Order: sequence, then C-alpha cells, then structure tokens
Amino acid sequence: MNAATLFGLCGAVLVGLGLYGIIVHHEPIRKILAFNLLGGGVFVLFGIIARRGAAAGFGGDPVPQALVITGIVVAFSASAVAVTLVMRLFEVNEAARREARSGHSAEDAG
Amino acid sequence: MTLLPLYYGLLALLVIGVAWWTLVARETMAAVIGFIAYGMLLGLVWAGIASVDVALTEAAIGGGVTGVLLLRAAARLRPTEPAPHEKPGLVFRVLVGIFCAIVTIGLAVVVLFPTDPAPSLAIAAAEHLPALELGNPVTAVLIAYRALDTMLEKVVLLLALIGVWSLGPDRNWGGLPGRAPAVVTDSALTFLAKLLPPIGIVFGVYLLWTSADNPGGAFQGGTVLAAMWILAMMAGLRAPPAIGSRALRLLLLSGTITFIVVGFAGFLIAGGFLSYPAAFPKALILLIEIPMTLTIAVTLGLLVSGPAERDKTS
Amino acid sequence: MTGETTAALLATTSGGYLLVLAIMLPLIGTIAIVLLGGQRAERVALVVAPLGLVIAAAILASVWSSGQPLVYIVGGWRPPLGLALRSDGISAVMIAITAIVMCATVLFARGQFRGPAPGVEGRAQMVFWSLLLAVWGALNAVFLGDDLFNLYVALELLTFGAVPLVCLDGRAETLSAALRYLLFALMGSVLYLLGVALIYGAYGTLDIVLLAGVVRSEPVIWVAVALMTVGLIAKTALFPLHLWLPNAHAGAPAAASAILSALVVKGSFFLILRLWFDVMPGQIHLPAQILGFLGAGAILLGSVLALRQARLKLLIAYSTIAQIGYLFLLFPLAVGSGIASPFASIAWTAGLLQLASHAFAKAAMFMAAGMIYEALGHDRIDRLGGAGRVVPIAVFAFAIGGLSLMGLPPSGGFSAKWMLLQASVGEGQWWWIIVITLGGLLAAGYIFRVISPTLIQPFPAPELKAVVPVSRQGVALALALFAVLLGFVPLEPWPLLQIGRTAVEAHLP
Amino acid sequence: MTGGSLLLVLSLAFPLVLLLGALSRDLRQHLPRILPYAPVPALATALFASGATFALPDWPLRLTLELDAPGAILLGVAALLWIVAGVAAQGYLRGRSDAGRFSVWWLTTLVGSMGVFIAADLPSFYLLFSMVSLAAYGLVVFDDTPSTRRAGRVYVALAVLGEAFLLLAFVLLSTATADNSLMIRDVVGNLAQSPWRDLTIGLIILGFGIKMGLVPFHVWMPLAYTAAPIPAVAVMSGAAVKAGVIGMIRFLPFDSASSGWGTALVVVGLFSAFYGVAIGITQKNPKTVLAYSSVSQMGVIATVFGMGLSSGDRGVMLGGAFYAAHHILVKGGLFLAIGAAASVGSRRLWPVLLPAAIIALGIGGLPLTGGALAKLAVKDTLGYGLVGTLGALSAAGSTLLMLHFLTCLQAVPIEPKMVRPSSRSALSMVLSPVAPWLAIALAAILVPWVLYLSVLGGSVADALKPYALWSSIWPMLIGGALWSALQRWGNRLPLVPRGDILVFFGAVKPASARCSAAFEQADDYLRRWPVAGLSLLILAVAFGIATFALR
Repeated sequence: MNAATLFGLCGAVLVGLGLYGIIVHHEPIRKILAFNLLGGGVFVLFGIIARRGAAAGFGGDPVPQALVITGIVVAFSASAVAVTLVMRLFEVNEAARREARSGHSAEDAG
Repeated sequence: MTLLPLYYGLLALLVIGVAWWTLVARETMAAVIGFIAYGMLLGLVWAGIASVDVALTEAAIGGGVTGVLLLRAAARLRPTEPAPHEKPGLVFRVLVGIFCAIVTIGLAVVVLFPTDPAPSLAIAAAEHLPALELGNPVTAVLIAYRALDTMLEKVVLLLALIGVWSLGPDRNWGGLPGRAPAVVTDSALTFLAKLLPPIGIVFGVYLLWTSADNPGGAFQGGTVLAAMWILAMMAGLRAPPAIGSRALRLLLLSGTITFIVVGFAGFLIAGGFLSYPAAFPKALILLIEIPMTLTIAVTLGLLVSGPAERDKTS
Repeated sequence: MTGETTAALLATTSGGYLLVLAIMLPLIGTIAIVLLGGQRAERVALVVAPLGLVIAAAILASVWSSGQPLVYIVGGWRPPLGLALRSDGISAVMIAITAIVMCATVLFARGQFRGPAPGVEGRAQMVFWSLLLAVWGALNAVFLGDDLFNLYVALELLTFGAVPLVCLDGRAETLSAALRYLLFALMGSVLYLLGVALIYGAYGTLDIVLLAGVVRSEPVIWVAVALMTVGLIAKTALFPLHLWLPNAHAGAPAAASAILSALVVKGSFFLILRLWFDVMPGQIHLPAQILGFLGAGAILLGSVLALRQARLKLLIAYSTIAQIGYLFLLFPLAVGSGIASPFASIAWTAGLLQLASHAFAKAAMFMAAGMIYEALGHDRIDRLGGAGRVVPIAVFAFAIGGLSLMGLPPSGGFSAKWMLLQASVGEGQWWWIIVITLGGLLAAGYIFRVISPTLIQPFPAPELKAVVPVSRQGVALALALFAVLLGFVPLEPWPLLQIGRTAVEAHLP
Repeated sequence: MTGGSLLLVLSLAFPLVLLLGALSRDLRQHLPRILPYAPVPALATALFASGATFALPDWPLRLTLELDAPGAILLGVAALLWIVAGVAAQGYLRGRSDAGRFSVWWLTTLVGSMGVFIAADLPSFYLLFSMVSLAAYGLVVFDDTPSTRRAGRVYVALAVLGEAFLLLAFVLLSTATADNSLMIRDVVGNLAQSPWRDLTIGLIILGFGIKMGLVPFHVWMPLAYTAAPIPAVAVMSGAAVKAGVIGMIRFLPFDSASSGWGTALVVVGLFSAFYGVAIGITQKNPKTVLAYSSVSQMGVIATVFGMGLSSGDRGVMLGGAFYAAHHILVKGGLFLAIGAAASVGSRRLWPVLLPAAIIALGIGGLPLTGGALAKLAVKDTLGYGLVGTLGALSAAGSTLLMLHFLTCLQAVPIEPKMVRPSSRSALSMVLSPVAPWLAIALAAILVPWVLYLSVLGGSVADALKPYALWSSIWPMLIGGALWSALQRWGNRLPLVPRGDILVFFGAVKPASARCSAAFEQADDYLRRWPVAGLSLLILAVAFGIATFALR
C-alpha cells in the first residue's frame, strides 16, 4: 500500500467521522468542529488525487492542490460565519434570559 | 526509507485518533484543542503527499486561524454546555454510524480502485509556466488558469465578512469589532505578541515573493500576516479598526478590486477577461498578489475579530 | 471523445463577454457598496439593476437568435486546464428570470432599509443591498458555470449571500433559523465538493461538456453523483431534507424571502439538472424515480403543512416546499422511455416553466405578505380581514400568484401542470397524476384560506399600522402578472430550452 | 373579420373591458349602472351570429370561439337572464358601498358564463369554466355571515374538485389526439380511439356532474343558492349552472354509443331528479326549495344526455340545450320572484304569485307553457319504457315541489329595506324587484315557444296534440294529489338540514384533521436535525445503489 492509498483511506474514515459528528452532535459549535473534520477528510482525498497525478517533475497535480487551497479558505469563511452566528444567538438568548430573570426578581420584590 | 511507511501509518492512525477524540470529547474546549492538533497533523499529511503549498495553508488556516476562532467561541460559550440528554438515542446513533460507515466504505472502494493511469493536468499546467514567467504551478493555477475561481473566492471571503459584520447590534454598526479585550496580564502572550510580528511580517512577505517559483503565495503570506495581527489584537497591543472606516474598507477590497481591474484590462491588452499579456505577465501577477495578500490578511483578521460590538469612541 | 467537436463546443463565441459581465456586474456592485458605504447602496443597486437586466436580455436574445450556446473561455485557458462559461438555452432563461425578479426586488426594497441618520450607513441597509447583488452574481455564476469546482465556489457564494439575509433582524428565532440553514447547506456543499474530488480523480477534468464525453458507468461516478445529488438536494430543501426552509424563508424580511424562495433554491436545483442530464451518461431511470418520489412527498407534505399554518409567511414557505416538489417530477418524466431526447420532451419544458412561474408567483406572494404585515402589523391568517381594503393591490397580487400555484389558467402554473400531466399520461407514469392533482387541490385550499378572509371587511376595521405606497404594491402585482403571462407560452416542447443541449447529447456514447 | 366574429369577440370583450374599468376606484362605483348592458353583445351574438367562428393565431392567445345551435340557444337565453337580473342587481345594490365589489364578481362570472357557450378550444373552455365557477364564490359570500362562509367553502371545494377532474379529462383528451390538438371538436371526435376512453368519459361526467349538482355532488347547491343575494342566485341557478350542461353537450361523445357510461348517467340523473324532490319538500326556505328543484331538473337533463350517450344520438344535444334554456328562464325568474315577493308583501302578492304559479308549474309540464315544450322536446329521447315513465313521474315530483314552493313563497317575510317609501316614480318602478320579475316571467313563457318553432322546427299542432297534452297533464294530477297529501301530513316529514348528506361529512372532518395532524407530526420529526441528517445519509446510499443498479 502506498502513501496515497493509505492517506486516501484515512480521508475516507475522516469523512465518515465528520458526517457522524455533524449529525449526532447537538451543540452547534460541535457541529462546526465536525464540519471541519469532514472538510479535512475531503481535502485529504483531493490531496491523494493530486499525488497520484504527479507528473512533469512535480510532486503532484497542481490543479487539485490549487482547488484545496481555495476550498480551505471557503471552509474557513464558513466556520467564521457559523461561529459568529452561534455566539450571537447565545448572546441574544442570554440577554433574554437575563431580562426574564430580572423581570422575575422585580415581580418577587413587588 | 523503510521507516517512512511506518511513519505514514502512524500518522494516519494518529489523525484518525485525534479526529475521534475531537468527536467524543465531553468538553467543547477539549474538542477544540483536539481539532487544532488535527489541523497540525493534517499539515504533516499534506507534507507527506508532497504538497507543501497546501500543507502551509492547512496548518495556517485549518489549524491555526480556525483554531483561534473556535477557541474563543468555546471559551465564551463554556457556561452553557447543554445537557447530554438532548442527544439522540443509542439506536439512532448506531444507525447513523452504520450509514456513515457505508459512505466511508464507498469512498474506500474508490480509493482502492483508482483510475489507472491516474489522470493529471500536471503536464498541461507545466506547459504554460514559461509563458507566465512562473515556476510554481499551483500559483499558476490559482492566478491564471483558474483565476476566476480565485476571484470569486475573494468575493466569498468578502461575503463571509459581511455576514459576520451583520451579526452585530445595530447601535454599534461602524464601530470596533469584538468586546473590549480583557486587560492583558499574561506576560507570555504580550511577549510573543511583541516578538513575533516583525518576524512574521518578514516571513509573510517572503512567502508572497517566493510563491512565483516556490511553495508559498498570497494565501500563505496573507495568513501569516493575519496571524500576527490577530496575535497583536488579542494581546491588546493593537486595537481592531472600526469597520465603518473608509480606509479599512479600501484596504479590505484592494486586492479584489485590483484583480477585477486587471481582469477587465485583459479585454484591452490581452484579448480577454483575466488574460495576461505575453509581454509582462509576471509584473501583472505580482501587481495582483501584493494587494491580495493584504486583503487576505485583513479579511481573515476581521473574520476572527467578529462583528462590531463597541462604538468607535470606546 | 472526439477532439474536433469538443473544441468546437468550447471556444469563445461572439458575445461571450456578456457572460463575464453577467457574473461580474452584480459582484462589482457589491464591492462598490462596501467601498462607498451603505448610504449609497440603493443608488448603486439602481444602477446595477437595469444594466443587469439589459445584459440578461442580450444573453437571451443572442442564444435565442443564434440557436447556439454562448461560450466564454476565461483568460483564454481552455478546459480542462482553464475555465469556461457557457450559456445554453436553459441558462439564458434562468438568467432572464433572475434578472426580472432581482429588478423587481430592488424596486420593492427601495427605502426599506435606512441608516440611523441621512448619509450614515446602517447595518441592515449595507448588508441587505450588498448581499442582494451578491446573490444575483452568484446565481448567474451558477447558471453559467461549466466547471464543477467553479460551480462549487458559486454555490458557496450563493449560500454566504443568502444566510445573513435570513437573520437580518437579529431576533433569536431568525438567528437560529439562519444557523440551521447555514450548517445544513455547508454539509451539502462539502458532500458536493467530495463528489467533485472523486470526479476529478477519475477523469482529470471538471468541465461539464468534456465530462459528458468521458464519463463511464463505474463505482467512482456512482459514489460521486450520489454524494453530489444529496448535497444539492439538501441545499434545495427537497423533502425530506427541508428542515431549514420554513423558518428561514419565513423569518427573512419580505424582500429577502422573495429572492430566497423564488431564486436561491433554484440555484442548487439547476445544478442537479446539470448533473443528471449533462454529466451522467445515458439511462438514469431509477435515481430519477427516487427524485420523483421525493418530489411527490414534498408536494403532499408541503401542501398539507401549508394548510395548517397560522402565519401567512410560514404558509408561503411551506408552499415553496411543495412547489419545489413539482420541479423534481421533471426527472422521472423527462428521462422517460428514452425514445426521444429528454430535452425535447414535454416534461423538460414543463419543469422549467414550473420553475419560472413559481419564481415570479412566489416572489410576488412574499412581497404581498410583507406588505400585508406592514399594513396590519401581523400576518396571522385568521385575522387578515380587511387586508383587501388596506393593501388592495398587494392582496390582488397574492391572489394572482396563488392562482398560478393552484394551476388555474391563464398562468404559467396552469401550463406547467398541463404539460406535466400530459407527460405523465404519455409516459404511462400514472402515479404522478394523482400527486399533481392532489397537490393542486391542496394548493387551492391554502390559497383560499388566505384569500377568503381578505375579501371581507371586519367590524371594527383593522387598525392601519403603516401606509404601503401603491408603487410597491404594483411591483408585486407586476411580478404576479409575469406568472400569468407565462400561461401564454405554447403547450409543447420549447426549442429555446433545447439550445446547447443536443450538442452535449451528441457526445454520449 | 366578419360581423359575426366581431360579435363573438365582443360578447366576451365588452364585459372584460368593463372589468378593466373596475381597476379604477372611481369607475368601480359607477359599474352597477352598466351591469344590465354587459350581456347585450352576447344576446346580439346569439341572435345574429349563428354559425360564426373566430380564431386567433395559435400563439399567444390561442383563443377559438364558435357558435353552434345548442350554444346559441343557451347563450341567448342566458344573456337575456343576465340582462334582466342585472336590472334587479341595480336595485339590490342601490345605496350599498360595496356595490363595486359585487359588480366585479358579477362581471367575472358573466364572462365565464357567456364564454363557455362559445369556447371552441380546451384551454379557453377551461379558463372560462374556471371563471364562471370560481368567481361565483364572491357572489355566494357577498353577504358575509357564518352561514354564507360555510356555503362558500363547500361551493369552492366542490368547484375546485370538479375542475381537477376536468383538467385530467382534458389532458387525456389532448394527449390521445394526434399532434396534441387542443380543439374541442378534434379531441372529442377522436375520443372513440383513445386508449383512455372510459376513464376520460368518467372524468367528464364527474367534472360537469359536480357543476350540475348531480347527487351526491349536489350539496353545494342548496347552501350556495340560499346564501347568495337574490339577483346573484338568479344568474347562478339559471345561467352559470348551464356551464355543466354545455360541458356535457360539448364533451360527451354522442357520435358513438357507449352504453355503460350512458346507463350510469341515466341512473344518476333519475336518482337526482327524485332525490331533489324528496328533500326539497322538507324545506321551508323558498330559495332552498328552488335549489333542490334545480338538483332535480339537472337530473332530468343528465338523464337525457345519458340516453343519448347510450344510443349514440346527437339529437340530444339540441333537445338538452332547449330543456336547459327553459330552465334558465324559469329558475332565474322564480328566484327573482322571491325577491319581488319580499318587496311587495302579502297584501299585493298576486302580481307576483300568479305568473310565478304559471311558470313554476311549467317545470311540471303545464300545457302551453315552455315547460311542456321542453318536456316534449326530450320525450322521444327518454323513450316510452321504464326511463320514459320515470321521467314522467319526475314531472309529477316537480309539480309537487313547485306547489310546495308556491306555498313557501306566500310566507316570505317582507324585507324592510326592500320596501320603498314612494314607489310612484317610473325609475323606482323599473328598479323595484317586481319589474324584472315580470319581464323574465313573460320571457319564460314566450321564448321557449319562439325557440320551439324556429330552432327546433316544432309546430303548434304537435304541441297541442291531445296525446301530448294528456301526457303532460297526468303527471301534474299526480303531483297535485301528492301536494294535497303533503299539505295534510307535511308536518310529519323529518327536518332535513340544508345540504342533507353534508352532515355525514361531519364524520369525515375529524378523520381528515387527524390525518393532517399526522402530517404535521411527521414534518416535525423529519425536521429534527439528526433525523434530517440520517435521511441525507440514507438518500446518499440509495442514490449510489440506484445508479449502480443501472449499469
């Protein structure tokens, strides 16, 4: 088994793990983590495809390598938006909870 | 040479192990730390399959910047870990596991029975390198052959930033991202934040410059610059800029605008959109890459900083 | 693959630069808004919109008159190394639909988002306008892309443009709807990307025209297409993967809901069409039947749920789920018995007509619902009494759009349904007839639920919360009338929709 | 374009232009004044444009109009009713702020009602049929009360159901025809060769049967006719319902005998004819009584068509149309009579009651009336066997029901708002509900004679043969006897709720609610994140296997 196949299988497992994590995790932040695991697996698969296409004196086919670079940036952007959304949602809920609590205590006091 | 397969095998197992840990860790914080390790290990995997360009990007963005992002989120969300009983039941999880395994098996089959000979565009990519006066084929793909992808992906970054910004309160719009940093007492962080940036900036510029012929490029360079900036902001040495600032907006868009302008100029000087004139391709490519590195650095830094939650005056 | 014909298919045609403009113009608009500030956003949009419309019209006219697809080779780098943009008949139609709905949305949204003070940029203002134009550019990129990875980037552009529009008001409900939407859409795009990787690994090209010539039936393509298909239907919100749609589409501001429901879900649908009819070789009966059954499920579930909603915007959102279902009936019916080319089949025309008329009708209906909300201060269906007096034109627009959804003539909805039924009869696939008919009856039910209370004048009359100008109501009406106009197309396969398809088909082994 | 084609177009275009005028709020207020004039071009068309055709090029409008003899009879008579009812509507609308809204619904229904008689292609027919069916909803619920809303819901539900059947039938018709022709003549002519012949005929009968109110799809009729305002219900019961009749005339393949469907239609028709009477006599509201009479009369027409279908007799098209034309005037007129009775009060009831008695008994076949002619026109079709006898007995039932109606009419309470303080002026005389009623009553007596003599080619001698007279008198005698029995023992009849079998749908309601609640639960479950995720995986595997299976 050469390195490409080995890492390819590794990528396949990572995809399975990532999917599992996205589906069964309840907390959004863990879903985002799993999404990144999944993305890592996909990029590794791209990598072995690049590796197998090594020619013209290059260690790999540059096209899939370039695609991965683009893909990583897109995945990061996605994570950034998702994380910000999670935090904002958390804050809005917190604020509502605080308000409810202070409302309650005011009622109790009254 | 005999040790190499062993190393690869161990590396693969380690990656899977860390990924597993990231999945099952009880604490979100622990999972995030596992994920950062995962990013670093993936960088090693990439180096193993001879893609230094990607290895750099993966380690810098996949591990580094994403890690910072998630760490901060995990720290902020920590008090409200939801109760575990909200998870789906065991039978359900087993079912999901089975189907995930089927997907993995499907992929494994494809991996184990590859097309032979493997198709490749390496030769085609190499063929045009001299005309572009470039040595690094990955850079050629990104900036020439598939330049449209790269350009659109810059817009993706911009949209992501607009998305992040949109999540702030109305009253702070145009103000400073993030909450006020805690007063930094951590001397190690301050020390690093003072020490690293000069080195980092030099390294970033080097990555950009060298990318024409060697691994490196706007992304990697931009990422390193962004990392330095984030470090400085986290240590409280640099205040993040107000998102309403016109100068910031210009900086933010400089690379994309240059790219588009050069792209349209291609209609006039090179016979088509995003074509480079045969006479001076490299100059133009550099002209694009320099502002693009800045754009990437600023965008990544701002993406991590979050929406405006403070007024300009604070 | 015969090199000669492929070369002929993939060379820049005259007028090809229009494709570049169609993608870049709205995106330049986005950049201009970020640079110049949200306070000037409306003016930028008002410049971009008519230009975009002109470009779309030029593309449509060019494809129609020449009978040939428009092609542009970006940077002069030919596929497989480089990227091509390509507009065949259906792309041109999609571009045109998008341009019309976008222009209407721009007019409708004028003055809706204001800064804190004149000349000062506001959050919602900057975000809405910049993302609106970005969505436009992204959609055009989706319709024109000829490279699977380029299409991935375009899809992401679309998602990133659409998600923040959902939670523009920043309330907890819309934030959580946006989060669901984002996460599910991301899962979908990763699966799509995975398929792209596998396809590249097998064939060394991602160009759709080139792939059509080289794809063989083998494990790699089964896995890749399966992953890409589910990824795309997750983004299209086809039943049973519709979890994110109702709250996301119902929570967004009316102008955003209009484009989300009318256009954004069609982007990923369009790619499923590309995938199955352009990339995949030959016979695809069984998967097409699966897609059809999911569509049938969507029609029934979406319609029944629409009947049960208490709020108008949720009703419309569930109706979108049902209407998406109709689109997927195209697959089993166009594949058919394989005697005729799928693109020459009546189902192909029916599906695209359904897409177009739903786009116009649904955009109009969401706009109308938004104006009813503004005028009454709520959108509870049981308290819509008097809406017909307060915003008569908006209610009229809603009704007309609704008639198209129900499939009453003259409307695009009727013609589409007529042809879908004809195709079902012709193909002997009777089961779809029952679904289409039931869907029409249920649609009549939920439209009627909304229309009937608006006709009466309750006592006391409802309190007017805001005056909605006639011009904005007119925009919704104009869109609804577009749906009606589509009812006048001939009830037969439409040649425009076959342009550029037969050429691809000739490549099939 | 010939004058005839121009008239054809105008009969639709004129009311449509008026409708466009309704877009302006100012013009809308004046619309009620023009209502009686809107059907005038249609009347002119029926009189002067027989045999005319009009066809726009296939694209984009693909509108084809044609006027044949059955169409002309129905168009002309229906237009006459629309004109007179339009005058009545003016009176009804005077001083109402929502008159404009009423006029819009009125005109839309009018366009559809006129259009179905002259449409010659499938899409146009379907469009116009939808207009006459759905726009009438606005008339049904015009007086907004809980009971009119319920009536409206039932009405729309059945109208939409009928249209669904028709859409399927039309698609089958068109698909079965070479080159997918959309002309009604082509597709119906080709029906005998259609692989889906029986299904198509079944759907046609279902679709138009719902519109005609054949049992068990009649439930909307008593509800809607009781709910709608008098002028509206006059045109609905008289003219609009004939969309179903013309539909059967146009679409049933009378060229070729199909005994199965013919017999089925006869059975349903006869059952409706008696059922309408049986339920009708239990009702007290004269509008409801008339509605059940419509169920019964439409049943008779369906029986006629059924006979024609089983024997392959094209003659029933004209006979059926003539029978239906008589019904247009009588039923529309009798509804106007209710309005007239309510306005004059019991003291001066006789100018209303006397003509009402004459034309009402005409439905039972009173000699010398149009009704007797109508019965005569279809007598040969019904034959002299069992069906003929049952047909005659249904006339006895009609007599009974009409006598019952006249009884109820006398008990109509005076509507206070209908009483006008000074009915001296000429204008209010015209506008008062009595004048239109008298006009339509006169027409109901005269017009059938004119048609009988001119179009059907009958002679006075035929109509006055002793045998013909006797065959229409004996059922009336039976009906009269039954009526006196009803007078005596009528209070023992059970109280049947309006819409009779609709009560059984009460049992369906919880079941359908449970069903839709189950859908909601399913949706709730499917939309949970992990469930949707699992669905996604399952689908991915399914697609993989499905493409694999195609190798």
